Amino acid sequence: MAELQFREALRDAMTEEMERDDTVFLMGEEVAEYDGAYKVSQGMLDQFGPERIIDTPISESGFTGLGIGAAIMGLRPIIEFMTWNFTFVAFDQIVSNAAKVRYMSGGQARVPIVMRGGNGGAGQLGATHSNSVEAFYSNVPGLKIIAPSNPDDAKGLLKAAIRDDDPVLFLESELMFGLKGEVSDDEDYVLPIGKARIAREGDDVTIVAHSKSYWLAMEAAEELAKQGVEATVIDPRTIRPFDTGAVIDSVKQTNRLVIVDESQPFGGIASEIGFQIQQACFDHLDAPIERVTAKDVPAPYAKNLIEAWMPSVDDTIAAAKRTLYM
Amino acid sequence: MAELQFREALRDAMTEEMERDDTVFLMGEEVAEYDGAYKVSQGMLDQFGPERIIDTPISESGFTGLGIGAAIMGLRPIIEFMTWNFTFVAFDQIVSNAAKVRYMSGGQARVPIVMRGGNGGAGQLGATHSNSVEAFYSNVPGLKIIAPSNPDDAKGLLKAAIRDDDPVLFLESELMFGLKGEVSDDEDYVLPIGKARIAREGDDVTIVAHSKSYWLAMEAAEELAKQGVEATVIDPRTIRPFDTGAVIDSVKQTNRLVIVDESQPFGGIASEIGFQIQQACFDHLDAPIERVTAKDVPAPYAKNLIEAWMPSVDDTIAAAKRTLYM
Amino acid sequence: MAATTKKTSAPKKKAPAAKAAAAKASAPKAASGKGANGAAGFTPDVPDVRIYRGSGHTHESLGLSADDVLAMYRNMLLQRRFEERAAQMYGRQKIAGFLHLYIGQEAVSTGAVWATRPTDPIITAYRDHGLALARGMSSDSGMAELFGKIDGCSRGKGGSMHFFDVSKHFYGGHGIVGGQIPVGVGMGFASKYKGDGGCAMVFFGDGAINQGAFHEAANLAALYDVPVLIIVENNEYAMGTSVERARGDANLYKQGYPYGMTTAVVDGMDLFEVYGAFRQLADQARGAEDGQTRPFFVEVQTYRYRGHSMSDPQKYRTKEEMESKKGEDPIIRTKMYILEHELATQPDLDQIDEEVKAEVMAAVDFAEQSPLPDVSTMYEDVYVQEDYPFIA
Amino acid sequence: MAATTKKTSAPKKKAPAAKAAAAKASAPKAASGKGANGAAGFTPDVPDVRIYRGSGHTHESLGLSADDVLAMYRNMLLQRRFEERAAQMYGRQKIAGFLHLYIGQEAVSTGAVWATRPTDPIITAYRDHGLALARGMSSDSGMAELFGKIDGCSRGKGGSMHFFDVSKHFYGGHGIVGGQIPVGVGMGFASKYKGDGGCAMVFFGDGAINQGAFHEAANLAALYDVPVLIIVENNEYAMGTSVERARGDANLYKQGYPYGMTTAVVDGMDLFEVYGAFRQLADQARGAEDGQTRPFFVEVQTYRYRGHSMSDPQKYRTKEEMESKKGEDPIIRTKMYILEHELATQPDLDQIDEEVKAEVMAAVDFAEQSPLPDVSTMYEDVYVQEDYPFIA
Ligand SMILES: Cc1ncc(C[n+]2csc(CCOP(=O)(O)OP(=O)(O)O)c2C)c(N)n1
Ligand SMILES: Cc1ncc(C[n+]2csc(CCOP(=O)(O)OP(=O)(O)O)c2C)c(N)n1
Ligand SMILES: [Mg+2]
Ligand SMILES: [Mg+2]
Repeated sequence: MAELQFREALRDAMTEEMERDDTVFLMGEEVAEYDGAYKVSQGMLDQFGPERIIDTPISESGFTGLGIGAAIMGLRPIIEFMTWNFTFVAFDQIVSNAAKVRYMSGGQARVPIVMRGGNGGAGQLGATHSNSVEAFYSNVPGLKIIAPSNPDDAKGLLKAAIRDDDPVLFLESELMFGLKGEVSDDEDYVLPIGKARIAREGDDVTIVAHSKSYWLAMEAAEELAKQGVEATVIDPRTIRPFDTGAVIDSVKQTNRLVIVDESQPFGGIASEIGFQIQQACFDHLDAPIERVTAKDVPAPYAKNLIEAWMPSVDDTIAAAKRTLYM
Repeated sequence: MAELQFREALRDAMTEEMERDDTVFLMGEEVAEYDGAYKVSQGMLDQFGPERIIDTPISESGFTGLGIGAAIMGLRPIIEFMTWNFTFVAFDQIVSNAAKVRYMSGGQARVPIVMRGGNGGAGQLGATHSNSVEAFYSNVPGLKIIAPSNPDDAKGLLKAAIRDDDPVLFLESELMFGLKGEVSDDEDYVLPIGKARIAREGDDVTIVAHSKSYWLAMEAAEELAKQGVEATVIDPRTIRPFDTGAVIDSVKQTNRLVIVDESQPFGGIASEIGFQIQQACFDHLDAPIERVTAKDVPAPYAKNLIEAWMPSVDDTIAAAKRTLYM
Repeated sequence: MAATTKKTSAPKKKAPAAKAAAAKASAPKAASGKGANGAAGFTPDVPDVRIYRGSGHTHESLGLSADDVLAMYRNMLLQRRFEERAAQMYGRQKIAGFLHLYIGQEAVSTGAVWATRPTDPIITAYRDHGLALARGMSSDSGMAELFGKIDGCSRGKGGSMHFFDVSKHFYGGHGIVGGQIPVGVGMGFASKYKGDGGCAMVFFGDGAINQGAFHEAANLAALYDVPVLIIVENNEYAMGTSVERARGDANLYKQGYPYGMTTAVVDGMDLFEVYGAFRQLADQARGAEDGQTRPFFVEVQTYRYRGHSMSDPQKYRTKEEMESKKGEDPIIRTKMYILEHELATQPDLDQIDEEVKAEVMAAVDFAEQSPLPDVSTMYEDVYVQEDYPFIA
Repeated sequence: MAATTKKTSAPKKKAPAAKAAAAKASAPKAASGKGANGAAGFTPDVPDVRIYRGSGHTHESLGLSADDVLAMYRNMLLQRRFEERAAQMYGRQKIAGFLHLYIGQEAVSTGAVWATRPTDPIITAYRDHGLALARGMSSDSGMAELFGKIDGCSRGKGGSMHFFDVSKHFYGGHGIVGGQIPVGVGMGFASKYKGDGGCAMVFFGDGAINQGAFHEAANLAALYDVPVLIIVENNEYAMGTSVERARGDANLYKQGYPYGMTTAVVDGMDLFEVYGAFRQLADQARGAEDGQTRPFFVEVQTYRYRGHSMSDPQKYRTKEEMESKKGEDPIIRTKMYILEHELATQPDLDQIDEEVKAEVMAAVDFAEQSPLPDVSTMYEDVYVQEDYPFIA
């Protein structure tokens, strides 16, 4: 095990896959000469040259579509978005092309593309720059969506994503790029897409949380433990396909569920997980399922407002307690 | 009351509002000289002239943004999309601009724009042309979303939408444009945004369904009645803000809920309604909440496949029966 | 061969460039560099436009044999008869959804396909039957797709707007106006990346040029020297909207200029003109002459004889206009050429017509008899991974 | 006044046109109309480009008084000092998020605002402080916004990237690259619709021109004869990407041509040049001369002295380049002009500098003392309707 930053784990994943497979290339704004807006691709231009580490103009729709075409022709593009906020101008390419071309062609075409970049709130950036896109893209069959919370998962899952033959959306976080963690140094470390990770076990309540929210959930669980409440924390890691089974198994034991997700609430993935679990665990639930999300307004800029807007450890503790009628 | 087609009700609403307010104009592909791709705007060019009924190039992002700018300057644009499928190329304008400009300006700007067009499945059109966009747009605070099921609601709500000072997305259906119904001939018929309509009352199960799905629900309810099951059918009419109160009141009586929605299931509005109700009615629910949606795959073309893909009366009956353990 | 006005293109720096030498010198100020004293000293670049029209080609000058010409003729006729029959079947409700006929534009598909390699990827919009058949899709699988049957080219999943035949390097059939343009550029990009000498062709309509995706993709193609032909089939209308009513300037040839791309304007009603143009353009794009790949922006001027789709009253154009265009029918023109140059006799051509009709009738039978897809197939082809977990 | 090469623009048909006369005649075939025999007979339209550079303006030739010039100078300085101080406050973590400085580009904002009417709507990207201050936003409300306080111009909701002052007809401050371009065209459209004689100005960067939204909006502006200036502030870089590395052709002036729009190329480091250009262009756009509204595509050639945002190591350009650009500093140039023409003395200018510094320091104090927004305000300004039901 080596301790790596999240960005380094991503870089290692890309680098290893590019070394083993010539068809993998990286394309996006500032990925090459600038070494990446968030330095994820630092040094990769030097290693792989401008044919494989490719700077683009600010044309997300154009280069996403370009990546899709290249993927259909057998390449394995990694498209970096500076953040997922900027994919709204490429929405049609992702939803109408990446997700549907295989189906519409009756299985003739495959689209082995990875799209990746920072997602969700990233501090005081205002409403245009604080979107969580899970709700938008997870609604779309044909896509797979991964959102890891730590460097180890990031590496193993990004390698899996690059090798996957279907379009994979990989959600990172600007605020986590510097996060350090132990990363496996197995020679070929690939994790399965669609498998949740049970991060902590407890009998009183189940908390599901991915990406940044995972850390809130863990902090809340520690705090709850001090108050005598033992929580199971599940990091789904993959949003689509969602590992419902793992949550069901846990809720059958704890009888209580809280979902933490920093997306907007209405039709977000917290609702989806909640819906599936109320169906699967109807007889096991001892309390309504709770969700902790961003507030249902656009993201504000002011420090105190954006803090109040984001889901918090306190919100999570309060929600868990509500499920326990505490 | 006059019997009108859905398209006529929409046309009357637009015409009346354009007669009473010079700042209202209609813009979109083929709305003027072609009389509308689905003849919604038939004759309006003749009445209002080319300054107010305006044909556009196929530039959804461009003319949506243009409408937003015009709205900020005090006009009241109605933007017709040939269908909502084609708004994916205008996604950023809707999500980043229409929805957020008011908030980001601290309330200085207002965006009184209506965007309207056909939504959802419309027969054998394949995956690019069968999207239901509720899940995408209802996630976004700042937008209002209306999806009426009959000509009367269409007229009253479209007039309300045009007068509303906020951006309103108005979801119609190609398959319903010819649907006839009685329409109020009140001189100024405006319905409130955000109020559900209880279409049918029954004590055994509550079915929530909007737009085309409403008719499935009604058919299913009639069939269920023959089998001794009396359903309450609620047409929410507005998706955002959602009239949760109306559903809560009903579920407290029926103790059972089925949501019919032809969107893709994952994180769709059926999940949202289900989530809210499991929270609000936890102690009242006698069975898991059921949803009936499109299948979780892209829309196929073949007749039998697209029929199987869409939610059906049979699916709805079966779901209602499951809630009754029948 | 068409006269060409090739000029040295403006110097530019590739995006994947060496890190050190960021010689940003003069380009953005080029306009000013020419002279310090305003417009007097400034001359804008001359647009680089090649015209492929009235070139006076013969099949011999193009290196085509009589058999080649007859094969092309036969294929054009196949496209025509296939669609006429499809329209009939649509009337009989054997075919549903939208059906957009290519009738009138067959010289474009045929000339383009014959002039290029069978492995050069092709991608187009929903008006896709002509190009698919030209590229060798069988009428059987095309017709079965229209009927929504399991033997259709897309297993009944795509329908008219989403024809695919990857074995023939035909990549659809795309329903969102303009959405295929970046994808097509990506196909050319893949050729350059692999160095396989391919040249992609992406087709779209005069309406689609007004999508942002066109602009972004064209610039990327130019920036990366992608071997791709970016082809607008200007059939004068996007649904009921003429080019004049959709553009600040109706001269589409201008749209290559800002990207520093050479534009070709091609007479799309003349099979040989299309063939000659595409052969030259595709070969130059793939770098066959100088080893340098590059894109071209190609405006093919053609005409759609039928309505936009099956439900179009066509009030936006006059009978006179349509009559006058009938005189340019690419199939009749080719037929005349064949007879004049005695490449075949009228009975030979009648024979071809019979064959084609029979092939199309057989395709209808095939489509009729092909089974509907099993409902279980609805869950297939979403992902490559077969055990992908669904929620039903 | 700049020399101009005005030419008659190509005839075109408006979209809102009389139903009957769909004279689709020749435009799409214009390329061929000129001659039946290929390129020989075809001459493409000459791009219509006006250069506003080296015109040798004086304030008198532009009709500006000494006071006007001093007011402009003062405002440029205010923009500069405001941002220098903001950068400092960013370092002290009083300001968070992204902060993009306009330093170096002040002649553009100032010349454009002074040359146009206070009611002409302005919209721009996230690099928005300069234009906001030029348009009369108070330093207090600007600085308070940066501090995220309730007295900020956007009530602390927008931050640096989303400045708004609707009372001054300043409509943001937009964070998505290129997203404001169609909105700006819509603002001009509203002026035409209302017939109020306004001319909208939409500013964006050289990177934003590569967004599809630009292409769509520019064509719409041209098609509808919208009174709008579509202004690319070419500061040579989009983050670390120079124009050459982002474009098939780095000559941005070419981008007006396909829409049949006149392009203006303006020296953005020269206050008088900007003023002269914008006065002429805005008045022609609003139809002040001939009653005909029209758009212009304007490339303003400028330079950004600071990094893209506060975290930019700027390895993409050389020290030499930056040094050489310092000589063009628009504030220094204006100062030199003032002294040379004796519009003010050095002590006068020092006095202005002191005033400006004091104003900015007062703004910092104001921002410090302004309260944080109450958390309840988070739920305000989402909808106009006040009783809108939220789920918390
Ligand atoms: C983004 C988008 N907007 C609108 C439509 C509806 N639509 C389908 S075809 C068409 C006209 C396209 O015209 P053109 O590009 O000239 O192609 P042609 O039909 O003439 O082949 C329109 C508006 C669509 N499919 N996609
Ligand atoms: C659609 C979109 N893509 C990417 C970004 C990230 N981004 C912010 S500014 C910028 C560079 C823009 O450069 P330019 O348009 O030249 O404006 P300048 O910063 O030079 O004023 C980028 C890539 C964004 N905000 N929006
Ligand atoms: Mg067309
Ligand atoms: Mg720039």
